Amino acid sequence: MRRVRRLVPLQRLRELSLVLILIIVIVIFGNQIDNYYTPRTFNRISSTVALITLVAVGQTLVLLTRNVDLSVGSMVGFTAYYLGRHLSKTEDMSPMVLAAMAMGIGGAMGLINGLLVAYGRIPAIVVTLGTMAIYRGALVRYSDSKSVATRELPPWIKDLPQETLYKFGEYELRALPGIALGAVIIFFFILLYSSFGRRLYAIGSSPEAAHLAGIHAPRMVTLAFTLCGALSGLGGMVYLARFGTITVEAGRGLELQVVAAAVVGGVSITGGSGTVLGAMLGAILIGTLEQSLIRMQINEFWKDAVMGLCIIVAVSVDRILINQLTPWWSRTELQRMPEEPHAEV
Amino acid sequence: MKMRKLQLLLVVVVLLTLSAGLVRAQDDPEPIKAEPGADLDMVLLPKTLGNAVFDEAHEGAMEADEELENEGDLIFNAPTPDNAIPGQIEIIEASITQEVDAIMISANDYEQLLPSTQKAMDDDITVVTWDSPVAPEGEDLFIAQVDFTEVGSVMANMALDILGEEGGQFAILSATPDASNQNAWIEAMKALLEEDDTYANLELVDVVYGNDDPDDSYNEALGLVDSYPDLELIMAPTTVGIAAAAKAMQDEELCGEIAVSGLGLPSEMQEFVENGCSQEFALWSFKDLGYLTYYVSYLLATDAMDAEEGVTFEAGRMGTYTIEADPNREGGLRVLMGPFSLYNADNLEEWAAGGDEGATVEATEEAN
Amino acid sequence: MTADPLLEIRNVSKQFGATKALDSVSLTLYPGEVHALLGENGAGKSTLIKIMTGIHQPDSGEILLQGHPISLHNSAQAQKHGIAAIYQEPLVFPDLNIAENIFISHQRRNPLVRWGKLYRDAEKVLAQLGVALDVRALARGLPLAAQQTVEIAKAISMDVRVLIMDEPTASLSIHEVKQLFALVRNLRKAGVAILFISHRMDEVFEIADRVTVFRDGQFVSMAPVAEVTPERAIRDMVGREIGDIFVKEPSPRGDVILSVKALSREPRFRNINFELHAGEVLGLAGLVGAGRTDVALALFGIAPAHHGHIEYLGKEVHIHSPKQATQMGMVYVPEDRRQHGLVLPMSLMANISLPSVKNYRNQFGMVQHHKEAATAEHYRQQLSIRTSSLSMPAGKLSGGNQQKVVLSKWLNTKPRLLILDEPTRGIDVGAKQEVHRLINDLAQQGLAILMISSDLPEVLAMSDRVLVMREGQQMGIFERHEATQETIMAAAIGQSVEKPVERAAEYA
Amino acid sequence: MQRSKLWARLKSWEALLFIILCVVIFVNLRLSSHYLDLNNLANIFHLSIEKSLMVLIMAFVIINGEIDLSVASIMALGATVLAERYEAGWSIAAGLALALLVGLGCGLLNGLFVAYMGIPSLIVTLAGQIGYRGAARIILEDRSVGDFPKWFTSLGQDGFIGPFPITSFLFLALFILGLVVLQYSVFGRYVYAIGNNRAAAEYAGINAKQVKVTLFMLSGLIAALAGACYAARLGNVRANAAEGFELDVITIVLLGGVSIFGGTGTMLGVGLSLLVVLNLRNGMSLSNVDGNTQTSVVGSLLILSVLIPNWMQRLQRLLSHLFAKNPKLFNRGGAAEPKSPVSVHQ
Repeated sequence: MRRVRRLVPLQRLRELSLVLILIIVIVIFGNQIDNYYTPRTFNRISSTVALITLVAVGQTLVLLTRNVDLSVGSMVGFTAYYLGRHLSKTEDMSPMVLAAMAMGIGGAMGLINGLLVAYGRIPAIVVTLGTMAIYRGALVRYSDSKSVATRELPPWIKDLPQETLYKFGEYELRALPGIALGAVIIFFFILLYSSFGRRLYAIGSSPEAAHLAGIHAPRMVTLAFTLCGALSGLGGMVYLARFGTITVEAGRGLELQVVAAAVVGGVSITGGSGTVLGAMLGAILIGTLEQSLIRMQINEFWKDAVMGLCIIVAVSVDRILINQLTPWWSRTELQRMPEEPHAEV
Repeated sequence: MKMRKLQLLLVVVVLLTLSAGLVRAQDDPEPIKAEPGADLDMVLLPKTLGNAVFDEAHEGAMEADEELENEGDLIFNAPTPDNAIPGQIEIIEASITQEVDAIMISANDYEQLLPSTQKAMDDDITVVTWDSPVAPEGEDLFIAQVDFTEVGSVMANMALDILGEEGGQFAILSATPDASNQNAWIEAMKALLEEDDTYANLELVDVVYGNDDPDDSYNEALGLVDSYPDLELIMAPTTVGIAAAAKAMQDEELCGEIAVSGLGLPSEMQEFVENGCSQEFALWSFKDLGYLTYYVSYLLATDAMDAEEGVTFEAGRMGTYTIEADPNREGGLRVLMGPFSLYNADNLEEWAAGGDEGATVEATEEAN
Repeated sequence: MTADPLLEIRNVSKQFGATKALDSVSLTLYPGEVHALLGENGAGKSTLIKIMTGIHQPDSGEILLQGHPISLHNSAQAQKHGIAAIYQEPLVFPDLNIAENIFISHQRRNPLVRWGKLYRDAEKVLAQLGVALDVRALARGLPLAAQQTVEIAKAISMDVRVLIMDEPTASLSIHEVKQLFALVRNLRKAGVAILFISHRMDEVFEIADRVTVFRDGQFVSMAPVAEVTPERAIRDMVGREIGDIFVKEPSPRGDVILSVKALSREPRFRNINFELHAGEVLGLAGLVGAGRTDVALALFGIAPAHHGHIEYLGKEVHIHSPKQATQMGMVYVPEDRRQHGLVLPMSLMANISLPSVKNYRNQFGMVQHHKEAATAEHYRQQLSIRTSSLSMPAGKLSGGNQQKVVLSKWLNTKPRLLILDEPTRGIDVGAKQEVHRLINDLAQQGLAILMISSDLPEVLAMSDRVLVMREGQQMGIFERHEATQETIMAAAIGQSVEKPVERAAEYA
Repeated sequence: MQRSKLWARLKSWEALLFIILCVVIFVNLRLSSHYLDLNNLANIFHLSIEKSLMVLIMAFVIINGEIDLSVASIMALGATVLAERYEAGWSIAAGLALALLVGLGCGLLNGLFVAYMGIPSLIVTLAGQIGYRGAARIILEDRSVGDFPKWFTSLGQDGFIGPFPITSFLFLALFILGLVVLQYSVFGRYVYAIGNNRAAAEYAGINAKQVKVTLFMLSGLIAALAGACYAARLGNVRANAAEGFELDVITIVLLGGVSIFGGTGTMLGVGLSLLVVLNLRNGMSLSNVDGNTQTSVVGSLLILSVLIPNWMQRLQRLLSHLFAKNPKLFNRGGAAEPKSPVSVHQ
C-alpha cells in the first residue's frame, strides 16, 4: 500500500477517478444509443471539445493562483473577429504568423487583466467581470456590429478543421484537437517540472508563505493571466476556423463552460491544486455529455435540466471519492527517530 | 387647313385628357405618395445586434431615409442576445421618453412587448413591426417579408427539388425552440407535407434547435448526421443555422451526401453553394424590408396615410402596396412585401457581381 | 567574541504611520553565537526580523554583512545573503508536498524540478533534524510541530549564515525543543549566527550566549548571558518588577462537573477517563501530537468521540456541535487564536458578544449596540485589555490582548466549564501573568477548568491535578504534590521509544 | 480623533459611490431634457425591478462568502410555475404560493450541496443555473403563457403612486428590511462573522451550515418573487426569461463595496451602487447607447471604483512615509484602512 501511495500522488488519483466517471458515462450512453461506439462519435467529441479544452488550460493556470478569468469568452470573440477581419483584407498569411498574431492579441488582453489584478490589487473576479464587458464592447465598436462571413476567409483556415494530423484506423486526430492536446501536454509538463509551474501552485496554496519564500507573486500572476489570454487568443483562431461566420456575439457565455470544465476536472477554485490534465478530462466529460444528449434525441426541452444534473452529480461523485481517499492516502505523522529519552529539564 | 388641323389636335388632346380622367376615375384611387422633408425621429429596433440580416435592413432604412430627406434622426439600436426581451422593452421605453415619432420593431416576443408598445401608441407614436410581429393590439401594422404559409411551401419545394421525386429523409435545424417565426413556418411546412401528395416521399425525421448560436447549430447538425444514417437533407429556416450546418458538412466532408438548404443570406452562403455544400436556398431581401418598413412608418407618422385595410400607397423604388388583413393574426393588418428570392449556383454569381436579387418566385405559384 | 561581526545593524529606524516601530536600534551578530532577543510584544522584534529578511525597508540606518553595507528589498535577496528566518506561525504550502516545501526557495536557482533528487535531499535534511516524514505527502493537515520542523528544514536547506528564530519553540514539546536546541548547537559550531527570540526564559538561558532586550522599539540592554538574571531581563523588558511565575492558590474543590469514561476517537486518542470538579484546574500535559487538543475538540463537539461516555452535571450527554456545547455551558478557548478564536476584521466589541449576541436583542430582534459596548467595556476593565477603542478590529490587537478578548467572549456566556488550549502561547510576559491570575480567579469562583499546555512550568504552577497523555493514550493523573517536571516528562515521553514509532506507522 | 472620524467617513466606500451618483445624475441632466420626466424616473426602477430585488439578497449571499449564479434561472422557473398553474386554472395567489415554494426548494438544493457536500457555491449554482432553466423549459416548452387578470398585470405596469408601480414600493420595503436585518439583526451579525472567518464563527457556536442554507433558500425565494414581478410587468411568461441577469446583479453588488471574498460591505453601499448603475444605464439609453457599450461602461466603472481608492491609499502611505517626521499631519487613529473592498482584498 505504502509503495502504491508513493508512486501515485493524490493528483493522479483524482484524474483516475475522473477517467472512471467518464467511462461510466460512456458505457451508460453506449447502451442507450445505437451505433454509439463509432470512430465518428470520437471524432465529433474530440473536435467539439478542442476549443473548451484549449481555453480551460489557460483558465487552469489562473485558477491555480487563486484567481479566475471570466473574460475568456470575450477574448476569444474579439480575437476571432479581429483575425477574421485581418484575413479578409490580407491575401495570404502563414498559419504560424496567424497563430502568433492570435496569441499576441489574446496575450495583450490577458496582460491587462493580469496587471490590474496583480499590481492594481483588484480581485480577479471584479477585474475580469469588468473586462469581459469591456472587451465585448470593444469588439462591438471595432466591428461596428457587422460580422465576418465565411466567404471572406482564405480556404486554408476554413479547411483547418478537417485537417487530420494522425490516423489510427478510422479514429482521426484532427488539427484543432491536436492544437488543444499540444497545449495540454506542454502545460502539463511546465506545471509539473518547471519551477514556474511549482511556484504557481505555491502562490495559490499559500500567498503569505510564497511571499516569505521570496516568490514574486505579482509577476507570476500577471504571467498566468497573460498565458490564459494567449491561449484564449489561440482559442479565437480555433473558433474562427471552426465556424467561419463571426458575429459580435462570438464566444459569449464561454467563460462559464470553461470554468465548469476546469472545476469538474478537479481544479480547485480556491487555488493551489489541480492539473491541466484534469481540466481536459473535465472538458471531455462535459463535451461527451453534450454530444451524447444531442444523440439521445431526448425531448429538446429536457436537455438543459439533464445537463445541470450531470454536472452536479459528476462533481459530487468526484468530491466523495476524494474525501474518502485523501485521509489515508496522503497522511503522515511526525515520527521521531530512535533516541534516548531526556527526562530531566 | 392648318387651323383645322390645330383644332383637331386640340380636340384630340382634350378628349384624351378627358378620357384619361374618366379612366382614372373608374379604377382605384391614386396611391398615396410620401411627402419628403418631414422632421421625424424614427427608431429601427431589430431583434438583436450581431446578426447580418439586420444590418442589411438598416441599410435599406437608411436608403429610404435619404430619399425622403427626413430632417430627424434614424436611430438604430438593439439589445444584446442575453437580454433580448427586457432590452427591447428598455429601448422602447427610452424612445417613448424621448418622444420619437415612430418605432420600427422586429419583435423578440409576440406578447411580452405589448405593454410598452401599447404605451407608445397611447403617446401617439407610430409602431410598425417587421420581420416578426407583436399581437395586433400592440402595433399599427406589420410589414410581412413574405406570407408565413408561403415560407413553408417554399421550403417544401426546395426539399422536393433537392431530394427529387423519390424523396428521402430530411430534418429541420431551427433557431430557438421558442422562436415564434420559425415555429410558424415549420408548422406551415408540416401541414403542407401532410395534405399535399406531391410531397408524399419527403420524410421529416426530426426538428432540432441550434438556438441561433453557431456553436450549438454546428453540433446539432452533426448530431443529426450521426442519429440518422439515411439523412439526405438538413433544412434550416434560420440564417445562422444554415450557415453553421453548411460549415459542419464542409468540415466533415459530407457535402456530397447531405444537402443543406433553408433560409440563408447570399453573402454568407455564396461559398457553400460554390463548393456544393448547399444547392439551393431562399430568402427575401432584408434591405428591401428595411426600406419598405421605413416608408410605411414615414407615411403613418406624417399622417399621410392611416393604417386601414385596403389603403394603397407607393413605397419609392419598390412600387405600390396595399394594406390588407393579416390571415395569420386575428384582427391584424399587414403589408405583404414578398417576393421570395431563390438562390442557386446560377444566380449567385450574378448576385455576387451585384446583379438582380435572385430568381423571384411568385406566391401564387406556390398556392396551388 | 574574537571574530569580526557577521551582521551589524546600525541605528535602524522604522515608522508605520504614526507609530515608531523601531527607534535607531543597533544589534551585532557574531559568527557562531546564539543571540537572544527579548522584549514584550510590540517591542519591535518582529519589525527588526522583517527588516533583516527584506520584507520591510528601514527608514534610516544601515545593515552591514561582514562590514559591507547591504540593502535588502525582498526576502529573496535576504536569502541570497544567507539570511533566513523561522517564524512563530509556521507558514507551509498545504498543497505542495513536504519535499517541495523544504526546497521551495531553491527553485529560483534551477528552473527545472528533479523530483527524485528532491525527495532524497529532503529526507537527508529531515534526518539531520532527527525526524522522519513521508516527504511525498502533502503538507495539508500536518500537525503544528511537523510544520515547524518543515520550516526549520527549509531554513537549513539553504546554507544559512544568519538564522533568525522567532519563537521557534512556541508550538514544540519539550522533547522537540531538545532536538531543536541540539540542532541549534550544531549550527553554532558551524559558525552560523543565530538570533533567537522566545518568551520562555528557561530556554533563553539554556541556549543563548548573549541577550539583548528591546522595549517599545528601543534598545534597552545587551549583556553576555552569564551577567543576566531572569529577573533583570524581565525588568528590562517590562520596565517593572515581576515576581516569578504566578502560582495558583488552592481553591475549594466542588462537586463533579464533567466526568469522562473510556472516551475514544481512533486514531487520535483512546480510553480517556477523568473527572473534573468545580473550582478545579485540570492540567492536560503531553508532547505536541499526543492528542490533547483532539480530546478538547471531542468535548466541544467539533470532532465528536466515537466511543465512550461523557457525563456533564451528572447527565450523560452526546455533544455533536460547538453550539450544543456552548449552550450547555462548556466552552473552548482554541490554541490558534487567529484561525479559530477571533473574527479578526470584526470589532473587539462584536467579537466579545458573538456567542451571546442573541441576548442583546430588543423586542424587535435588533441588536442593541450600547449594551454590547457596555459588556465590552466591562471586560476591558476587568481583564485590562489595552485598546484605543472598542470598535477597533480584533486583528489590530497584540497577541496578549487578543487572547483576553477570546476569554472575555467566552466568560460572557457564563460557562460552567472552561477548556483552555495553550492559553499563554506566544503572548508576552506581562499578559501571560494576567492570564494566569484570571485563571486562578475563575477557579476561585467555582469554574471547572481544563487547561492544555506545553509550557511545563505553567502546567505545574496552575494545575490542581495533571493528566498526562502520550500517543493518544492516558498515561496517568498526578495530584499536585506528586507532579514534578521529571515525573510528568517521563510519563509524556514514555519508557521505551521503539514502540511509538511502530504505532505511529500503524496510524499513519 | 473627531477629525480622523470625519476623514474616515469621507474616505468610506459609500461616500465614493455617492459622489459618483451625483456625477452621473448631473451628466444625465445635461445630456437629456427628458431625464427628469416623472415617467422616466419611474422607468429607471420599474424596468429593472427584478434585478433590483435579486441584488438585495445577492448582497447577503456574497457577504457570507458564497455566490449564487442560479438566481436568474430560479426567477424564470418561478415565473413559469406561476403562469403554468394559472393557466391550469389555479388562482394567482395559489400559483404564486407554489412558485415561491419552488424557489425555496431550489435554494434549499443549492444550500444543501454547498453547506453539507462542501462543493463550492460557484459550481453548485452554475449547475443550478443550467438545471433550473431546464426545468422551466420542461414546464413551458416553447409556449408563452399569459393573459393574466388585469389586476395582476396592473400591479407590475400601472402606477400605484404617481407612475411608480406597486412593485417599486415592494422593493423599497424589502430594501429597508434587508438593511435592518444585515446591519442590526443577529442573523446579519452571523452572516458577517461567517463571511469573515467561518471556523471562528463555528467555534463560537454558530451553525454556519444552517445560516448558509437559509441564505440560499432566501435567495431562491426572492428570485421566485422577482419572477412573479416579471410576469406582472410583461404580462406574459416564457422559459427563456431573464437569461444572463446574474452577472449584472453580481456586478452591482460588487460595485456596492461588497468583498467577493465575503465579510465586508453594507446595504447602503449596495443601494447606492444600484442607483448608480440604473441611472447610468438609463442616461445612456436616453442617448441611444447600445447595450454592449452600456455594459462595458459599467464594467470600467467597476474596475476604476476599486483601482482609484487603491492608488489613493498607496499615495497616502507614500506621503505619510515622506512626512514621518511630523506624525500629527497624518494621525488617522483607527481609520488607516478605509471600509472598502480594498482593505480586505490585499
